[in-house]
Amino acid sequence: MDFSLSEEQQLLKDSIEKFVSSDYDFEARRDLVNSDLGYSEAHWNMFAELGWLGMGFSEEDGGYGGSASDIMVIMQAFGKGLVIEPFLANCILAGGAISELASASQKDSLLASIIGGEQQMALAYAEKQARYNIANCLSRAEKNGDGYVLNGAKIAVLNGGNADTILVLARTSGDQNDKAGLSLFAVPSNTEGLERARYTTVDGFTGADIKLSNVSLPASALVGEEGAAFEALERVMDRACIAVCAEALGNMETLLIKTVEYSKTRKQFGFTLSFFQALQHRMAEMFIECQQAQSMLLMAAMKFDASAEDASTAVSAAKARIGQAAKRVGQEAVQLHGGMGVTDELDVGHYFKRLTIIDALFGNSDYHLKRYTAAMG
Amino acid sequence: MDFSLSEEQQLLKDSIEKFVSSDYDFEARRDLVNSDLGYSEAHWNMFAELGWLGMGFSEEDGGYGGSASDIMVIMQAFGKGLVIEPFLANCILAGGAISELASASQKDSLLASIIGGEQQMALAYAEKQARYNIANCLSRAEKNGDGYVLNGAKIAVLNGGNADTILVLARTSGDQNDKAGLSLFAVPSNTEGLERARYTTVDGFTGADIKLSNVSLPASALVGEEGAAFEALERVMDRACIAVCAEALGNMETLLIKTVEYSKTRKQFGFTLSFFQALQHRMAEMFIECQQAQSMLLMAAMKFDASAEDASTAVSAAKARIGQAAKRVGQEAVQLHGGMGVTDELDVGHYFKRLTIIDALFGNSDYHLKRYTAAMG
Amino acid sequence: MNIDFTQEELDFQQEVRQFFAEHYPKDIQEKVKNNIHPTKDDFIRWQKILNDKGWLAENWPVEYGGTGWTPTQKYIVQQEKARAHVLGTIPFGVTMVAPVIYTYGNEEQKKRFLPDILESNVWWCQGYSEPGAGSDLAALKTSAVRDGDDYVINGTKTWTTLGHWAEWMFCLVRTDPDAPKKQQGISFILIDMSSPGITVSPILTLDEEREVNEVHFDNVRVPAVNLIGEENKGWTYAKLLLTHERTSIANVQNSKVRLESVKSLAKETPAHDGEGALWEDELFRTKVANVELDLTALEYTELRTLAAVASGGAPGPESSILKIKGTEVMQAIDELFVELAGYHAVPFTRAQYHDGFEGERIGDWFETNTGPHYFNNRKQSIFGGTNEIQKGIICKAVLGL
Amino acid sequence: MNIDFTQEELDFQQEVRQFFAEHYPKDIQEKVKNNIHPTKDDFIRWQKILNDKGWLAENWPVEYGGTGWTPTQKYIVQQEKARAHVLGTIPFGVTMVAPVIYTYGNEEQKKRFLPDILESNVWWCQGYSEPGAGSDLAALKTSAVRDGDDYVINGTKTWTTLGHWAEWMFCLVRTDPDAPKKQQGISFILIDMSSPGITVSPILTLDEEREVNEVHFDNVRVPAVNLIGEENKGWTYAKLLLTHERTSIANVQNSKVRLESVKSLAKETPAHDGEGALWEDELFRTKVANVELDLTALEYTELRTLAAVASGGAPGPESSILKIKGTEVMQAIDELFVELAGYHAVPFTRAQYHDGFEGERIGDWFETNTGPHYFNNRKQSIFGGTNEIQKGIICKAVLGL
Repeated sequence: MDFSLSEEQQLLKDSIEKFVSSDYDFEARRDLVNSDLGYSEAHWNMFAELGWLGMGFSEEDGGYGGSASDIMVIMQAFGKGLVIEPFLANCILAGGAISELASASQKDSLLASIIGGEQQMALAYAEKQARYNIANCLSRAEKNGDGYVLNGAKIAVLNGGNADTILVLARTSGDQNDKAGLSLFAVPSNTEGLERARYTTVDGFTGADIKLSNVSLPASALVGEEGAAFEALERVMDRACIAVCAEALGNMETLLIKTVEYSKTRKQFGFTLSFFQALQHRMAEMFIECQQAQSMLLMAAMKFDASAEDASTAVSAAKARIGQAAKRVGQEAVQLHGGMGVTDELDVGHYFKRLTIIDALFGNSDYHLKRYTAAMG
Repeated sequence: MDFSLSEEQQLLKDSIEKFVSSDYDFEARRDLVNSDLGYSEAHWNMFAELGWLGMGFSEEDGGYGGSASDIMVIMQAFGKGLVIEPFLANCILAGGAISELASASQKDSLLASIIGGEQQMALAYAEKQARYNIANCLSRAEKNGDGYVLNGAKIAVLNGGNADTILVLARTSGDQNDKAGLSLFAVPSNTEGLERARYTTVDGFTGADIKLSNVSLPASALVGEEGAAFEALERVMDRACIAVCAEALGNMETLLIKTVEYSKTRKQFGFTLSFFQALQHRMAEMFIECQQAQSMLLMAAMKFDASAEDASTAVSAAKARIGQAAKRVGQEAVQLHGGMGVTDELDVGHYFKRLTIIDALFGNSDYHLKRYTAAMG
Repeated sequence: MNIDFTQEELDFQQEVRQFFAEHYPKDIQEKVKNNIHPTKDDFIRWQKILNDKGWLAENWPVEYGGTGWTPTQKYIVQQEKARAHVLGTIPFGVTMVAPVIYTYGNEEQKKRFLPDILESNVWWCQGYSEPGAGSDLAALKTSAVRDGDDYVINGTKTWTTLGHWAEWMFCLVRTDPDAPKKQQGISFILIDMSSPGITVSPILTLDEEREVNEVHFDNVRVPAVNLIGEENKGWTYAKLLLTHERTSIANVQNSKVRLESVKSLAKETPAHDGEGALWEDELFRTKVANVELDLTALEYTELRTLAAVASGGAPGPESSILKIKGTEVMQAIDELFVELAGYHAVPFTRAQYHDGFEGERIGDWFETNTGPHYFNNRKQSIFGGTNEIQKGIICKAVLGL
Repeated sequence: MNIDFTQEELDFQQEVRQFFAEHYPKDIQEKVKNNIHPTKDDFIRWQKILNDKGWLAENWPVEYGGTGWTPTQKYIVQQEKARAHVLGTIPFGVTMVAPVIYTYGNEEQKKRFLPDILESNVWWCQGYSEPGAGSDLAALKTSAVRDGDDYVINGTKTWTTLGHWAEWMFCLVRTDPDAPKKQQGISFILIDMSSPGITVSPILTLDEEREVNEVHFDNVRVPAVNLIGEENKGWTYAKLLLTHERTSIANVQNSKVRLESVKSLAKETPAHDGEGALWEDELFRTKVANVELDLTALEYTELRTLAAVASGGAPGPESSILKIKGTEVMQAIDELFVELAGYHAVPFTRAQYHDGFEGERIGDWFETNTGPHYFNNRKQSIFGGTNEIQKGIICKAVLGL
């Protein structure tokens, strides 16, 4: 057993944390959120140049990392600064799906363009009636000559509004809840019949709801084998859970620091807030939540990387427990900041928003708690 | 709507509270618990003389009260002093069952002896496999000529070791879980074939597990009609829930007072505990729990007395919520008393024990929460 | 003890229900039902209708135009309001400043201000908190210096709800900076918001709405006749108002209607695993049940408090419970709504919840509002005296700690 | 980062498992399994076996007879101990006083005391808390006054666990009542419990067992050679010991075994409504799952702490987490057991859980023990520095508050 980061991971951690603390102040981020694109292309190019966009992929896939612990290191550091650039959507979701499913030649073209920062991608898997069950898929792809025709609707497609290519999960056979018969298609976003309702998300990212109406695709749009997408997507979801758990941990660590600092400066009744024991103990509990969350994350990442039999259960354990911690730490940070905590002006509320949305992604606490409970036998 | 006690209820409340505060100190109670009988016969006779033992019964039944709010007043006052005399077992459980089920002539003899304090009784309904479902009854009464033969086993029979007469719930027809076919029998405790394992309960009362092996009874032992005991027992359980909820509230109110007082005298680090804000806020939360428990209790008692359609659901709401409050207030009182809280010497731990057992009686918090949830539709 | 309504009360319930059915504007009702932000005009329009019926000033003494309702009647009205999705009355005039004016104001002030409050001719706002004085309200610094017939006011008030709509403000100012206790140098004064030197600037909350403001005073002249009661006695008057604020903040009936909405939506929402309805998920149902138990207890705690007040007691420090539990319940319901929305808690679609939205909606009617509402509603446990302050009040005034 | 054991570690695991299977007395194992209170002799017998193998002093330096195990090895041993229901080692000698002796004692003291500790020839107890000094340990008043070659000791120690079985006590005494800070006048001294003037009186806990005691000192003469280190420096030595106490208190592996026991019992226990097994009740399962999540997190927090210690870090104030979460988890499991017992949590049958009970048992093997165990175990969050004190340590030493 070894809990330490590798030398490369330590370097990566240091460099992202330096970027976040030096070049990513909150007001600049606000401008990015309010810009048309919603993030900084300059940052994105820099991420590509520094190799960060390749850290989610194995060397075999043309990347420089790919383990869950690599992803953990990156996302935790991003989480500290509330980084808005679409790393999760490109490198974990879309890129992860390609990495799991695609043929070697597809990987060559698609992954290289992600790692190089040249193309924006998104993974469209969620459907309204499905909630968190990816097998529950009504979108259909019908064979049409050599190609396919897609119909259906997807919601909450992260980076969907900016993506050049959208990977769409659709059913090539089977019924609504069948795990078999799901296929993934790479759809250029300007394809006729693909309609996007673009929005900013409540936590400042961009996303889209998508409708597919008789979208015609060539056979080459199919990513990997027909009908084999489910297991691959499950692995993508597990990795995505680890990624956002790490991001949440970064969020929480920052909130704890900011809350403690604020408590040392804000005066009420002639004393700084840090003097009041009831508040002190609540900050101690926030610290405990952060430490326990860190432990859950390490546990899940290590089990995932070891391909442990119970890796998926471990991921659910982490997502459930960290979701609970995120709610508690987020709410407490806001509460302890008083009125300032609920203003748009202060960054604290924005960390809280991100933590809230992280819980809603890829299965909320209760969904994963139930998955965990089911696995207890 | 009217939340005030009647004049009679106010008088009753005052007189029991006076008895508890003047004549029921904790060391004397300890001696009673350690005595052979486990309570004071002198007290019991006094309760009878003052009419308290009749307060659980309607005038029609020879009593002086009988409403849920009457029971609430008595039990809350008893709870403040951790009164150990077997009021619940005699007047609510056994007496309640007789009141619900018995014929006029049976009531005349049996209830009068309870109200007069002349006879000790117990209600034996619980069976191990049944948990909190009274319909789940394996004890059987077979017709034998004019009479019956009983076989079976009962657990946690409150006052079962002292009772002169034990009311035994047994099946005269139907299968294990049938609501129909349950009958109640009045069994003198010296009847052959009735074997009692007497014990003190963890909270200082007395009880017994009971085995019935070919116990022969005359037809007159049947209380009321054959096969009709279930609905009656359900009402008894609802009233018993209200009774122990009130007792729990009395327990909690006393714990709150004792904890606040202790915090004002115990010094640590040069200050009394009451100076420490983290502890202050926890006492404020104990106060809130007590107030919310009081509200739940009033709500349930009033709905029960109004024969509201949702009276049973209201009782479950109260039992569930007060069970949660009892755990929290009990644990906090012990914790805030530090080492002294876990000693046998101090009364605080004994209130905590009683609160714990109250939750285990007549369905614990989760049982009633589930009953409530089921009623939500 | 008796839980039933009398026949008179049942008749009254009928009357109230019928009045709302007939006179509450349908367009406003639709907005409230669908989480659309009401306009200033919506509030005024409805308050005028309520006042025409004589039902606006629920708590005022009858002599000033109050209803004279019993606690039970008030409870019935609250129930019926929630049931009919009635738009809430803006509290600053009728609930907050009016009791101070009719209790401590002089006859001229009563004549000048109370009728306009009843008729909703004047929109009031509150000038209490300051950037440096939040929970520690008495630390306020905004100064009022007597100069001839005026006071000259300088300073900054904050968290002023709907201050950008207000024509008048009731304001706590420091008139004696040298008073031995900070509570002693404070006065209660009424300020015309159109006075020169006042700037109202927005503070956006986490839903990116403008609801609260900062109000800056730069040598603002306020006639001394606008002072309520005696100079330097303002803290006493303000405390009366804070108690009124606390008892009305539990919002029980509103929470009950919202919780019913959670239940019925959960019946139509797929479970998290996409199979069956979320309402069939025991974890979700149990969370709802636990909130409902807390809410039921709160309802009876409120009724007990109102009954005690009616039988001569003052709304004592126990009313802090109403604030604490009331906001806890509200916020727990907010969380349930977010959970209902699932992935559709993600999009931010502010325009959908304002008048005049014409585009294509994202999500069901409630879904994309759940996040912003949840975020913004964290204010409930902060404003009006944080829940920590309320616990402090219980400790001090009830437990004697 | 890597979660797997090495081959050497797997071999070690095998060795440990086999040793326990072959050498751990079956009669003691049966007692532990069945919640029967072990006797003094049981403890000594097993500790001697462990020591013969060289496995008693897990944390001691090798030069004094320690094992030299890596953190992973210690973790493996903890797992195997819990798995085989191994009786816990009494900490007062080997875990608590020994590190103080080998760190701060002189050569003669090491020679005199350490071998007897290893061989379990002497039963130690702790003399820290006093009736007036609980959480505020440094407020202790028991005095030691130098008189010739002796100290004369007067005062009272309390919460002395198994003090009635002890032959020696390590004790904090006040040697300088005039020291400017109360921490400065304290010394650490070893006391023969057979000295004249010592009275040990029982304190019954909520399970009505005698586990803790009050120890009274009435002019007890203790040779000055029993003083550890320097006079008035005892607080420093005591703090070392408190840290050791905190890290060992998490009891993770034990809680894991107990939680597994809850699960398997729940499969055989009827649900609360008597239909199906309790294990099929989603509310119960969810409670178990939530405890298990907390416990898993705690396990990895402990492993991280041990790893940090091994790579040169000291067991810092973070170890307070282990105490807080460890006791929370233990107590949550206690509650699950009470719930399992249902109505059979009611009878008090103390004799059933002691050696030599011959009567007819009430309830299944575990049932009637659940209440007393739950009650008594509330001490976990109180003794060894209350969880409030631990939070204070985090505030001060980690968060800088």
